[in-house]
Amino acid sequence: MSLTLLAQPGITQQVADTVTTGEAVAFWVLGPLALAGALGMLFARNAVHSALWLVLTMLSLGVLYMVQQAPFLGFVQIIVYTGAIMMLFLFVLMLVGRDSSDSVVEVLRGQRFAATVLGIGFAGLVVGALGRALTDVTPVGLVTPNTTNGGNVANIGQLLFTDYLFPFELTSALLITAAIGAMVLAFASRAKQTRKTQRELVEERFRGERPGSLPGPGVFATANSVATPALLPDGSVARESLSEIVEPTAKERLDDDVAEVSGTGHRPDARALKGES
Amino acid sequence: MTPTYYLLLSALLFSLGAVGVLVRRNAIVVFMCVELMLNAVNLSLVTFARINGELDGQVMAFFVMVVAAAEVVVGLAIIMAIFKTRRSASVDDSNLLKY
Amino acid sequence: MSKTAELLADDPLWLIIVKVVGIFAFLVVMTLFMINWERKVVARMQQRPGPNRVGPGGWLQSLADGLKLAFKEDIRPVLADKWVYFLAPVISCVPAFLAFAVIPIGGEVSIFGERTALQLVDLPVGVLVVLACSSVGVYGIVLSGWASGSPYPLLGALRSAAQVISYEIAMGLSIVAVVMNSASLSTADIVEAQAGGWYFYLLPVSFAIYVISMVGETNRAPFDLPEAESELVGGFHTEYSSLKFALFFLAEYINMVTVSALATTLFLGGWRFPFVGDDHLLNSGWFGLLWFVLKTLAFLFLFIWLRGTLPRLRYDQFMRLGWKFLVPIALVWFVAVAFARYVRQEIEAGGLATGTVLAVFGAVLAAVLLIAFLLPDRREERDPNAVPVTGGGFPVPPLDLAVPKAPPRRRDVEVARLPKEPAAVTTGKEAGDGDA
Amino acid sequence: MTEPVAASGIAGLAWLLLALPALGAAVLLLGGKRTDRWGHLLGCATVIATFVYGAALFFTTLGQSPEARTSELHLFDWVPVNALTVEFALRLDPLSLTFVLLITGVGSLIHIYSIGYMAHEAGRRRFFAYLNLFVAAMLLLVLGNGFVTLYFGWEGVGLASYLLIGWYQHKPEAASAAKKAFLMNRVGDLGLAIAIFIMFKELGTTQYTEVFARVGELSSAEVLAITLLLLLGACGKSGQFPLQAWLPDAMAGPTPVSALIHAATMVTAGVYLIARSNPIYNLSADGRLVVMIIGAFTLLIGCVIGCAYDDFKKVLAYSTVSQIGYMILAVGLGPLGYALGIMHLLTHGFFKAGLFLGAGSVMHGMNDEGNIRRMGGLAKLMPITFVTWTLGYLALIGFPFLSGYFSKDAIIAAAFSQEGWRGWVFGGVAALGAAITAFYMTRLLLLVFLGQPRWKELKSEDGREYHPHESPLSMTVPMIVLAFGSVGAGFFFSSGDNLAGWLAPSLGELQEQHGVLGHTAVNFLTLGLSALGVLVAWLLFGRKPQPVRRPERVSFPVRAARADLYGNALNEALFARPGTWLTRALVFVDNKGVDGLVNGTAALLGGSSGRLRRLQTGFVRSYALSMLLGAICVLGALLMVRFS
Repeated sequence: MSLTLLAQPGITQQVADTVTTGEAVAFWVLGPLALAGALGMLFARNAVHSALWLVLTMLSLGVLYMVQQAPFLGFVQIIVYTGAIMMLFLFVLMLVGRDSSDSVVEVLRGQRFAATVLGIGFAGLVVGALGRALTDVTPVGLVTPNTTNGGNVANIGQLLFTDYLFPFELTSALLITAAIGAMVLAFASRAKQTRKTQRELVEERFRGERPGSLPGPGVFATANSVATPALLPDGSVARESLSEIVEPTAKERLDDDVAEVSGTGHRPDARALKGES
Repeated sequence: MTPTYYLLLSALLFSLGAVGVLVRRNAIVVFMCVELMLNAVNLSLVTFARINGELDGQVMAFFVMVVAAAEVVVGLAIIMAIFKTRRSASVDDSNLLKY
Repeated sequence: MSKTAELLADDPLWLIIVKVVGIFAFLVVMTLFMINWERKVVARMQQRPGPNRVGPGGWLQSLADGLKLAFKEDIRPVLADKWVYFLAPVISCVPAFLAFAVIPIGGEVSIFGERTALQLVDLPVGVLVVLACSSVGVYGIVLSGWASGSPYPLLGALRSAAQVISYEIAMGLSIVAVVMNSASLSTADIVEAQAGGWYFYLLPVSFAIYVISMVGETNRAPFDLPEAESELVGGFHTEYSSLKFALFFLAEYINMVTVSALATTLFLGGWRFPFVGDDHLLNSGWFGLLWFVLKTLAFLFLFIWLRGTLPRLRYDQFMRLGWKFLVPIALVWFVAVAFARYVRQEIEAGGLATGTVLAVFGAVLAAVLLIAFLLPDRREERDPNAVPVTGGGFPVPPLDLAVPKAPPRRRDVEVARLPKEPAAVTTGKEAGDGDA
Repeated sequence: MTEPVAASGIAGLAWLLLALPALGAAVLLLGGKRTDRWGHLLGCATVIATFVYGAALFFTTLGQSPEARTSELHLFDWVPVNALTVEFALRLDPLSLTFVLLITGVGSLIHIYSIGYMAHEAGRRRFFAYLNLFVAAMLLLVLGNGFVTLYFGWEGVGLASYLLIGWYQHKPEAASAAKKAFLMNRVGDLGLAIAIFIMFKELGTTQYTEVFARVGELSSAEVLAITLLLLLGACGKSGQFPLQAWLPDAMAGPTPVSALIHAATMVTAGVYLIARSNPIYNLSADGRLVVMIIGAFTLLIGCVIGCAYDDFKKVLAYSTVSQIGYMILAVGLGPLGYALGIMHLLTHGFFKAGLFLGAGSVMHGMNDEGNIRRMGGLAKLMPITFVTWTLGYLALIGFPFLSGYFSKDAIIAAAFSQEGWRGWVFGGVAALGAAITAFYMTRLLLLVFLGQPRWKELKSEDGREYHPHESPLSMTVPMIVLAFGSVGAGFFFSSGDNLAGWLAPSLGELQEQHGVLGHTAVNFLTLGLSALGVLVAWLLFGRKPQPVRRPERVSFPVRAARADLYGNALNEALFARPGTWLTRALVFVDNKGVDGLVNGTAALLGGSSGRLRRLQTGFVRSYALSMLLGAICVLGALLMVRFS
């Protein structure tokens, strides 16, 4: 319903400086949701769940912005924060993957206790201060800037390009710097290895030590999954069929598996015929 | 109900974010907690804009978002770089700079 | 506040509910229709009949498929993250429906005596709603990939996320020019602003970029990399089945309808009929809905046409197209439009004479052309070891390859028998072939 | 004192006096082994050339009027520092020219002598380099026109002396003797340096001319301080009490060194210093009294210890100490005695150098044996040495009409010529010293050259039998020359007050003596006492054969004399021990106090930072915790201010 509320600024016009029932309802629904999202983020073991909880909080906050007569900011919040920033977080989480779950054990002695006490203390102080300082505040409301002169978006744009022009330009420099910095950090290692040319790939394939194409996963295997390695005619695992991307540790684990299956760990497989161990 | 409640909500969210920074060990989650704190500040900025009847607060919040975006990009790139070398995203594992 | 917004402001609750149900029904029906239509059109393009068994002309095929899908077993992989696995299709579906709320599908009509516009809401930031919904919709894809606990969906999801985010930038930049011309983010206002001329020919570059990026945004061919069957099986929804899979399917087609509708709204004048004034009969009442649907169907046909025509791009080509081509062009175009608007304002205000502007423009153009001519051609470095290629990067025999008439051994014999006859082939080329 | 004029004519080349020996030293030291074959010849040649030039300069100056005899040759500004300007200039006046002649003359002879004496030494070239260095430094000492230049030369001769005493550096006693000489000289140098500092502080100059012209502006206490400090310097260099102990030890060096440096020239630098500073000493009777006391005491202990030693060169060394005591006594007499002191210095330079060379000749023939109890009856085997040595001996004990008779008796007479008790005391001491001198010198003569040859049944330390023989010509010729000097110099100098008149421009006119005893009476008294000494010596050592080993059961005075009259023990007890204790106490304070404070501070800081360091856990979350704590504190403070 908040959307409808927003869509009709005419309603808020008459009751600008007070909070309407609709807004109160929206607040009492979204506020606890935001808090729940924050708490969920705090307590979720899995980092992806944390991120999702945070998305909930951010969406709630975005809607709260709209309710608070800042429709543009509300949607920017959704687009930028949930659409871009949190998506980036999810991206990185999925790339990092393996480490996304926190261990339950706290290694720093007293950290949790101290953090809880300090957090409660901080919240108490701020809430107390706000409660004392802002009891008698009468909000002016944004009806005037939101209705005159092109509305909320136009007025924000005007502020950005007049009063805040210099900071605005600075943010552009900041963004460019950040983009370049991120590229430098992210591409640092990749720039070293050069891509193989078509010719090299061809020569590798036809003149390498294994004529023909590499074995695909699942060949001669019991399952048709990418995680299942190909087997050589004698039943041993074909090392080349394991993907680095799919399962980072598979190759490391393979040696153990081979040893386990063979019993000795040193039983020669088919490759021994070629002089490899 | 007055807009003060928004500020109280903002304070609570900020505290939760702060506690999260202290408690969580996954660098990415810590980073998310920082984002939560920024969001809480944004909420209070929007609320102040409403209380004062000026749009400056919203412009400030807008700037906060831009800066947060830049920060996230660089921060996550750093986390990725650390993860590449140390195979860990825990902030406790990057503790060489001590004593 | 726009006229539409004022119209919508006093909508009674029942009318709002009617509109919501109507939009929902419209989208679902469009989905069912689209699936069938796509199959038929593609089949026709490929010289085959397509679905023709269920219902009249096979048009109920997708309804039957949908029903069957709903009754299939719902499988959840063991490694899947339970809640997120469940949530992902919902997340991808809800924003898809939501985005349509701001699309003006018709002009002012009277429903049961209540005058209103054929639009659910008209927000001052309406276009942002669509963008926000699409950015939230990505979560469905990403989360489904991650929650499946399986490599292919994860890869597909990552691809999809990267793709949607990348093309959303180009899309947003292309919309900026529209917004600048209409001076509003409200969709109704934008349609209103196109009374004097549709933006697809006023802002052709924006239109082109939007159309390209809309295909990318919806993961449709030729940009359907997230579900590239030959590489990733089914992409992010590989592990999904039954109703959840149906939801993804639904979301994808609704997204197609939504972006097509938005394209209609932004560039094709929305529900307007061309060539006649606003006061004409063709532009009044429920006719608008007809024109709107027709225009949207045209875009949807474009989707199908592309799918039937173009091969899938490679991932890096696709990203390069987005970042190195669409985004810069959109930026340049956006600046050019802004400049042109400024000049026009000046001219209208009397600060500049048209002749002066044209002269300056011509001078700049001449200078650019001159510089372009003076710039030396990039010299291609010739790699002496390069295999002669004719294209595609694969080593193929050069066109001027002189094939030896006889096998080498026999030729040696012939050479020994017939001295002084020069060989037809240069030794260098032979050596090169030998290397390869 | 007459004002100096700018040097001109032949005197304009006076820098050659310094340059020639310095050049020799430089060539020999830097040239290395390449100069081995002709190095000694170069060394001799430079010194002889210097002597020739010095003699020419001397006669030129002699031909001028007394007023024009003092000149200065300005070479360059040496230390042009703000208020302190030290010019490097040579002062050519009768006193310095006299010393030039002595140094280069005796130096030449000893250089020649060294050719033979050092013939078997491996590093002869280096030896000559050092000798040349010494001559150059000594000439700088006497020629410099200011105290700083003098100090430069003073330290230069100290260095040369150190190098030459330690010539036999493989011998521990030589090495330690060199160190001892060096260190004890430092004590004296300190006095000299402080005296120069005082002059600069009070007068702003260190040039002789200006200092002497303005010394009257100083208070009597300052003048007294300067005189005493200069005396300290003189004591150090000249081996006077209480710094006499290094001189006998310095005999560990080669004999030519002993003859040149530690008998004839360098050790007389103290006398030169006091004589040169006569305008200062003239102002302070108390200072001169101290000088006289030191001189008298030193001459006495020198004689006494000289009686007890059996080492040829050490006896001569103590004799030197004693004779320099005479000179110090003489210059302490003031205008009465400056010229007498210088005259005795010159005559002593001749006969003592001759005596040392004779001793060297004897030792050269006796496998470097120095113990006189192992000698005896060498007169026939070494006739030239014997004759020349005896002439020197006679000159020393004041045999009538030989050198010592004129110079030493004049000093004794001058000592007697003082008023009141001083005349009796100093005169008596001087006369007594003459008697004892006669005694120990006669003992030396009897034990070395006369009596029965005790060396025949003995072998030297290196196992060789003794084959005493006359020395080569290069050694005997200088001895003969010096013997002539010993015989005739005194008569030449004293006839018609030749020397005193010549030195008058530098030292002032020699005053007439009006003392407690007349000159003639003193003469007879001295002669009588000396004859008594000779007689006693003959009675004790001449009549009966002497044992090769020295008798150990002897009376206390003899034991005391053998122990240098406990001079070293005294130094040890008075200076070394307290010095050691002071050093130890300071080291203790430094280690425990200063270091303790510093280390304690460091340890405190280090320890506390070690504790504080633990706060840097490296865990970013801990840091964040403290940040939040700080934020809460700030917030709390703000709220307290806002709402209280």
